[in-house]
Amino acid sequence: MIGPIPLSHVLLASGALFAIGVAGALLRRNAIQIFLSIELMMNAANLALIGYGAALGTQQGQIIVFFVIAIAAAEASVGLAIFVAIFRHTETIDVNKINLLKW
Amino acid sequence: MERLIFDAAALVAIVFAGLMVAGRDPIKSVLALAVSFFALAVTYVLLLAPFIAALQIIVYAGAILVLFLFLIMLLNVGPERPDGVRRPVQTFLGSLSVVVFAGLLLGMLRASGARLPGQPEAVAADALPDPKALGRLLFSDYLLHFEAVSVLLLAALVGAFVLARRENAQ
Amino acid sequence: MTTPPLWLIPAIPLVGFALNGLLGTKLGKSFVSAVGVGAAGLTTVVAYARLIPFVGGNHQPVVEPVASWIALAGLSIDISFRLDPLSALMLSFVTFVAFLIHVYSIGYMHHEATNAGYARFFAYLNLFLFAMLTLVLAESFLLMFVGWEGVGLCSYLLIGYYFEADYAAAAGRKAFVVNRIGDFGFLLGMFGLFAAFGSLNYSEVFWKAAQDPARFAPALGAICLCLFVGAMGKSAQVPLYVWLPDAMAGPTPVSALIHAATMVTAGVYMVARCNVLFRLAPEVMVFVAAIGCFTALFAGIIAVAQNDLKKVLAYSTISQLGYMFLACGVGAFGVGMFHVMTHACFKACLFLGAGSVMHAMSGDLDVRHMGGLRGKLRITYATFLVATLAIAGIPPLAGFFSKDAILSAAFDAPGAGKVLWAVGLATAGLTAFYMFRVVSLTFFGRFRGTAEQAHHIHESPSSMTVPLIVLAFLSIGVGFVGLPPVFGARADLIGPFLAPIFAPIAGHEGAREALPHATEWLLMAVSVAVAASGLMLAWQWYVKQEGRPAERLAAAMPGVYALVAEKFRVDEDYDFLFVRPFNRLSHFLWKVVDVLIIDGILNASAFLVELSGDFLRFVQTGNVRNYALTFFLGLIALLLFVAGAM
Amino acid sequence: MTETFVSFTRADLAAIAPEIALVATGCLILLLEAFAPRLRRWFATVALAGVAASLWFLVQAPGGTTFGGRYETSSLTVLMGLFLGATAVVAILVAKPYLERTGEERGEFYALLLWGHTGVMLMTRGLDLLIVFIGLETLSLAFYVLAGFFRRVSASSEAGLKYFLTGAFGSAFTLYGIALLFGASAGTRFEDLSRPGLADSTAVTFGLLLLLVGFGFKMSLAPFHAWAPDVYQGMPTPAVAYLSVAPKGASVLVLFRVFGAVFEHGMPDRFRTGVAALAIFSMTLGNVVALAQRDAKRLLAYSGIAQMGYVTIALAVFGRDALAAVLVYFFAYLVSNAGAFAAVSALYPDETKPHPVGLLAGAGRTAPFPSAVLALCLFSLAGIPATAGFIGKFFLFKAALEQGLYALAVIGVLNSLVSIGYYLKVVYILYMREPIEGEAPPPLAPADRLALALCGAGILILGIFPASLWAIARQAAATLPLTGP
Repeated sequence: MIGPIPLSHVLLASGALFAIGVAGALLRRNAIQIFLSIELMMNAANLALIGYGAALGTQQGQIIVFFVIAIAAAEASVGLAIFVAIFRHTETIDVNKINLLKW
Repeated sequence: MERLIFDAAALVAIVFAGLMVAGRDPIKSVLALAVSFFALAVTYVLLLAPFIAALQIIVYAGAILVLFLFLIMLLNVGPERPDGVRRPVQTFLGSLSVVVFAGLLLGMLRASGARLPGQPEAVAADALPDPKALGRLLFSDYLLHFEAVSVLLLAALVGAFVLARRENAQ
Repeated sequence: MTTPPLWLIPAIPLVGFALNGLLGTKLGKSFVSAVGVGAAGLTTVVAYARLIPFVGGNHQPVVEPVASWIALAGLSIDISFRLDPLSALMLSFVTFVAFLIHVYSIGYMHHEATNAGYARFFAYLNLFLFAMLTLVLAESFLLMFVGWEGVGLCSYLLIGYYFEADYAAAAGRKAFVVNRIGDFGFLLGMFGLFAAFGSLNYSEVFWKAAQDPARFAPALGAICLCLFVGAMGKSAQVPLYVWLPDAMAGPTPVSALIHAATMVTAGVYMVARCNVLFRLAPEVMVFVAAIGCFTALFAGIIAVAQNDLKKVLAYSTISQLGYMFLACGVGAFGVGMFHVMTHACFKACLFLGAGSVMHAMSGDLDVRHMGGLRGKLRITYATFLVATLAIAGIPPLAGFFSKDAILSAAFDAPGAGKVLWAVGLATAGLTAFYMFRVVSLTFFGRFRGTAEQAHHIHESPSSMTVPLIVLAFLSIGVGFVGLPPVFGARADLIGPFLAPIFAPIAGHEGAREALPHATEWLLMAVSVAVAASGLMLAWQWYVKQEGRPAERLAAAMPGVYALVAEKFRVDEDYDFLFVRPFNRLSHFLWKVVDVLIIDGILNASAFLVELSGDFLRFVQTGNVRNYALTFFLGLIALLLFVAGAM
Repeated sequence: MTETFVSFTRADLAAIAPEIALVATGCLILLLEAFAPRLRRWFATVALAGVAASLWFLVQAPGGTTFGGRYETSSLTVLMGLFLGATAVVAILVAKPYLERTGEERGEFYALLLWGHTGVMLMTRGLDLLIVFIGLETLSLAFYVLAGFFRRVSASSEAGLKYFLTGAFGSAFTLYGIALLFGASAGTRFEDLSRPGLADSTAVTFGLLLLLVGFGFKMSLAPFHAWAPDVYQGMPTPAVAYLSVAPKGASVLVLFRVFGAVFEHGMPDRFRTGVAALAIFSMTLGNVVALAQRDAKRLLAYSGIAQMGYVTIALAVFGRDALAAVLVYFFAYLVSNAGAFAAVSALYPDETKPHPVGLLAGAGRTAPFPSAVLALCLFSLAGIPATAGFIGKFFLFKAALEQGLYALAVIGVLNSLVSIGYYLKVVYILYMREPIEGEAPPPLAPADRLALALCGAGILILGIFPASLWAIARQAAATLPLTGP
């Protein structure tokens, strides 16, 4: 329990968000939406970390999340640059159409 | 009361996450995700992490998602249109596996959340929402991480520059 | 004179390989020949400098460690070389025959267009010699395996040396698949040995096995079977023999050296080396004998239907290797090794002779296009004839003694020994028959090739004929080291020399009673008679099938032939009753069993692997979502398996 | 409040001096690129000097842990650091002529390579899940960019996109695994994980599997491998030479550390079976698909997938000797695989096009030295005796045999025998085909020659005198508290 909030609620919410993120990453075709889904997965992990940290009575969970946010920002900047670079070649970011490299 | 707010916020986060995934229009997706992130920030406050909640709003919702919006506008990406090629295997296996995975994950989390193996002896001062303590922790135990992440940010910065600058920049 | 260290023997050809490989292209053919042949010659000299005192001395095994290769708490493997009677025997002819074949190659490869190709050929030949000598001199199974893989690699490289890509690629693939099966057996056997004995050094493994046969015997059945599968692959036994006829795509000196005289006998050598283990696994011995016996007959029958000179010799090699395993299988390891040695001499001579014929015929190897070459290729003819007489088992040539020893060992063996003997005898007749068939077709009669070929026919240069002559003399003389016991108790030199290697295991088996002299004489007479009749039958039939009038034949052939023709006149009925069905059987075995079934299975398995590779390749769709999905499915499978059960 | 709460000691500084050297060298090259672009041809030398300095600091650093038990300097990390540094050296040597040929010689390439290398160093030396994760992400971000470095080439951009999307997907799983382990152990250090009862918890098992999958992705272990062939094909070859070797070694070490911390009393059978199944699947799939490959870099990618299958055998064996075998294996893999990519880089004239194996026809004559080294590397990868690859496999299979995992060893051997097929196919094309007209390999640059010579010599030296490396590896492996021999 974290105050009146049961940990299992936190974790279930986190798990649901993670699963939704996976679903988006697997089912969307647009690279941006896939990446948004991956961001959602990382946020789900953040929620779990904060929930655990609070339940365990340590701030380490928050510290981890702090770093994860920094990493996510960095990842986003590189990702967006990659999207721009590929868009210059293919005029699309639909991953179904980006399959020059195969077999 | 707090429990109720938490559940409501979590529900909002989940629903809007679902909308983000379900929508074909990337702009709507970004907006839905922004709502979801706001709701998550609310849960962070309730979980004694106001500092992270602020970061969540400023960095995630504020900076990253706006960047996404900007990019979508820049590249003029429209909604996903059916491309005429059906991919039943990917869709079917993808959905099925997500359902199985969600079942496994939620089952495990429910069981483990009920009995946390950790020990709440250290709960005292450390657990309070105290950014100062957080800062201390950051520069003592997590000093190396802090330094390491600076390398990561540097690499990302240079990398983004390498990839996105104009071709004739040389 | 100080004795040179053993490691020098494989090291010299390795240096030759390095020199030719690195510098050969730049420095021209004479440099390449000097280095290649020089390395082979020098290593022969060094080998004999060790062998002569060893043979003259007390034959105590010598183990010379060179370096520690892998040293672990529970296992230490040294690079060390071993000289004992068995490796001495192999060493004596491997080095010498290899040297002769190197010399021969100078003339044979003279037409090679580029320096690079010429250098590559000699570099590979030296590399092969290095690997073969490592295999022979190794003191541990692991080092032997180094040589084992090395000779296989060189064989693969040399098979594909110059034929056009498709054929050589197919031959290479077949050789590859078959040898993988064999190597897998060998490796499994080695695992088993390591698990059972905790060591891979010969001395330790054999000593432990001989000390406590009861403890190790149960495991040895499986281990020996695995090892023998390895030997079957390398020594081309049914059903793993199919690669050898195709290996004839390589240059002829390679066929002589690798695919007749040395590498293919490595399996026999390995079985003989492990005789302690094999004797503790009697059921595997039976299997060895059966496979050897069957292979001898099977390949002999196929050889009859071949028209390609080198193919005949290839099937003949398989058949003779079967003989050697037959000998090992009945426990006569020494006799098997004796045949390895004599076979190396006469088969190398035959192959080199075939190369000389091929040289003269502008690359044509079809015996139907030859005929009457004896006049133009005098030396080739004479040496080929001597080697043929030797392989046919005509006394007193080398093949006679070793083959006779095998047959009497089989006759003497308990159980189905008489059956093995009978099959062996039939094969001996068959051998004489098909060998004289090719001799008649090649060297006798009228020339059947094109005018251009006829114009071109010439005897080969002396670098090719001298090795032929030397090998022919060896084919005559080398048998005398193993005279049968009827010539006196001390007539047999090789048996007592090898005896320490094959010493009986205490409390395991008793010494066998020697055959009475009268029986031995009888057996000898029977085998000579069978060989002689095979030989004469061949002349007769291949005269008839050429359809030439008898008078012209009689005129063309020497007096011996007329005599033979009168004595063995067979009429059309006999031809109908025996010859045609036999030819059909031969064709059946070749076309259906060999080409269709065994090749088919091997090619199909190779094909299936490639097909599944192709199929899986197409799973790699290039679509990144599919990649994420495979990733995710893998994760779920793991979660379900590992965590799902909790 | 004037007291400082930053805890940073001299020991800490000495411990991270190797990383500082790398980062600083990267920054220096970047500054030179911006302000003195005419010095470009010295960038590779500067980068090599940076790696050398980093190795020097690494060897000099006093042993023990720093940063509150979160960072390790030991014989294990030094040995790993040497392995990583050597990989970086080969990559830089290959990169110089490669970038010159393609007209893309820019300082950012070296800077990103060095920073990525820093990330891998963090992975091997961190005793904390978060440090490892940051290291992993640093590596990933740098190499996402390197994959797409040739912006003019569409294949390169595509490789960047694919690597990025799959990589971020994999990282999210790793992160969730870390979250679960944090929840169970209340900390991020590995030592927090070795708490009694942790191994029996479902959440911990779940977390460990997520980590296994995440690092398996970096190792390109099937079925988490699918990115590798595409990315290797599109990525600049020198970057592949690094990516296909160093992060894999670091990932295996991390898995050994994490599993070693949790499974104090040996790995549970079911877990072991799962890992073994991954090993078998990866080596079989890698080898079978490699048989059907026509592009040299894709072929090497599948070969790498198979090789990681062999390495995973050691993870299933899970003991001190297994770790030592892995260390030896990775040194062998470094010289063989990085050498093979170096040769590929030196043998193909046009980097912007695919690398069909058929184009190597007759290269044995037109470019004898790179061809000979490539052949040697392939023999080594195939595990032909007397090469480094044989030694690596030998110790792996031996470790498996000693733990009674006979089936794994036998399947491994069978696989390595099958693999000779496609390795020899390349050798065959190199030496047995006529050269193609007008497709001569580029002239051999001195840096390429050096890289190839180093790898070739390494293969032979390791293959013939493996004893001392094995002794060092065993000693290094002893620093991990692993159960079993």
